[in-house]
Amino acid sequence: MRIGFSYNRPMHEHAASIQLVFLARLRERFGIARETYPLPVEQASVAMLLSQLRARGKVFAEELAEGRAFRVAVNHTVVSPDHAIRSGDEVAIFPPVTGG
Amino acid sequence: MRIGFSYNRPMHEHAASIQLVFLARLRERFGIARETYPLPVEQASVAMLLSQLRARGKVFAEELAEGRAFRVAVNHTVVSPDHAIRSGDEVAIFPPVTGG
Amino acid sequence: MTHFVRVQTADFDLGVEVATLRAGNPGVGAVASFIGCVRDLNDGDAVSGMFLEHYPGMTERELTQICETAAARWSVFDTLVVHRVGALQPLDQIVLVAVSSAHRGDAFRACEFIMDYLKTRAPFWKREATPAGSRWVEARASDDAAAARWTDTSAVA
Amino acid sequence: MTHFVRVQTADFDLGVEVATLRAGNPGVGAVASFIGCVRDLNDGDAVSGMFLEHYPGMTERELTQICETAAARWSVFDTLVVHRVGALQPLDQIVLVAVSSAHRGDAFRACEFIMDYLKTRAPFWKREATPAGSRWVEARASDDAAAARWTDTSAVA
Repeated sequence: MRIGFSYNRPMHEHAASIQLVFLARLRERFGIARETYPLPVEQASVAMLLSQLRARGKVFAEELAEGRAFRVAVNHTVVSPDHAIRSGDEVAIFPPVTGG
Repeated sequence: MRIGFSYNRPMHEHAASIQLVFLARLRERFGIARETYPLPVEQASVAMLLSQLRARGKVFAEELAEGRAFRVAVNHTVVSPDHAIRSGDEVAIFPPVTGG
Repeated sequence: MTHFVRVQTADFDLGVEVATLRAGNPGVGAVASFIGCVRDLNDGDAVSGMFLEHYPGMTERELTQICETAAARWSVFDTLVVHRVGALQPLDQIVLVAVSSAHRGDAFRACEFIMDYLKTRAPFWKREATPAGSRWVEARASDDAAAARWTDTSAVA
Repeated sequence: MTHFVRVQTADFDLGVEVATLRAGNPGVGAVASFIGCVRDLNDGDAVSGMFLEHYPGMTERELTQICETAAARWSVFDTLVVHRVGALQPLDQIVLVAVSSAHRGDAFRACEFIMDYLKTRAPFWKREATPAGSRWVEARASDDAAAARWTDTSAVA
């Protein structure tokens, strides 16, 4: 799997990146709905990404603090913090859902 | 209660009677939908009534045999065999219900 | 709180009935509803049609009591039961039960309770037409079991 | 078996939706359905309106998976979920869940399961307007408890 992935990736793609999506209250508080975000390492985990986002400052650190109730979905599926993120993934962060 | 009941009953009403109602399969098998039926004693029980009806012959004896699944409602309420029947009551006998 | 109970030969419109049930009550957050339909198969035999008989007077009284029992047990606004009688064919609607409530748990519970009790207590009888002739539908033990669940407090919230 | 899932701003007609769901299938004996409506009161405050946001793409995927899970667990024909988004007012319909089945027990169970899971898993968020201003609705512990019931095999038939 790993070898195939590297092989298929174009040589010129130096900056691996993901799509970050913030929804509902998090979108409002961060003032961001969607952004292209550079992946720090080849296979970052969700936990690593969250740690980087917290470093952005007060509102990120507050909303994404450990123990706060938010969810992370990668490519439309809710995942746990150890989930590996790959270039091209859509990573959404959102509050507990309140539909229905 | 008992005294009031006797007092209020007209003197000329020698034959106390009830309305008998047969429904669904029982109506079909007996060939009777509704009949006026003389009450044998002042306060007959449902059990006494059923016993009298069984004496009418084969199809009554068969359908109303002990252990057969049928219900008796007096004035639109399902009752047990020891329920007392009074003149003017509507007594319905029917199979287990199958609506819905 | 109102319990609407109707026995009729005419068909009914689920959307209209439910809209009427909750009309003008902004406290209603949930409506659970159920419709029963005529299947073309019963007890392994093809069914080409059926005739539904009832006991006028007792039917309405029994249905109202079932709804009152449900409303005493769960927090609901209004209940509705519409049951058809007469000649029906496969795909026809037979019965509608709808319950409005503030919250969904009460609405679901009361709606299913009313259906289960209706099945075992309301005086309706079905005669169905099969290739072998017409026959009265037999009562089902599974319906008695479904109704009995509601008296087993360990099994039902 | 088909799972129909729609997210839309437009209102829906319960009667039309359920009729479409069971159209032409004479094996359907039961359709359980549920609608959720906007209440004029929530958490003790008057609500004058709300805005429903969702996560396009994930919403449809999640709703379909919930229906598939229900269909794997109970014997059902088809399932339908319609969920509205955008601006809604008290008395407006929010969500419709309908399940067709041969028998009522499966239809009721699957319908309530889908609603409970939708409440805790489908990516919708409500912002409601109250006299004190607009606020995001908080998730409820009671909804988590309702969804958790379905994994406790001792409590649910």
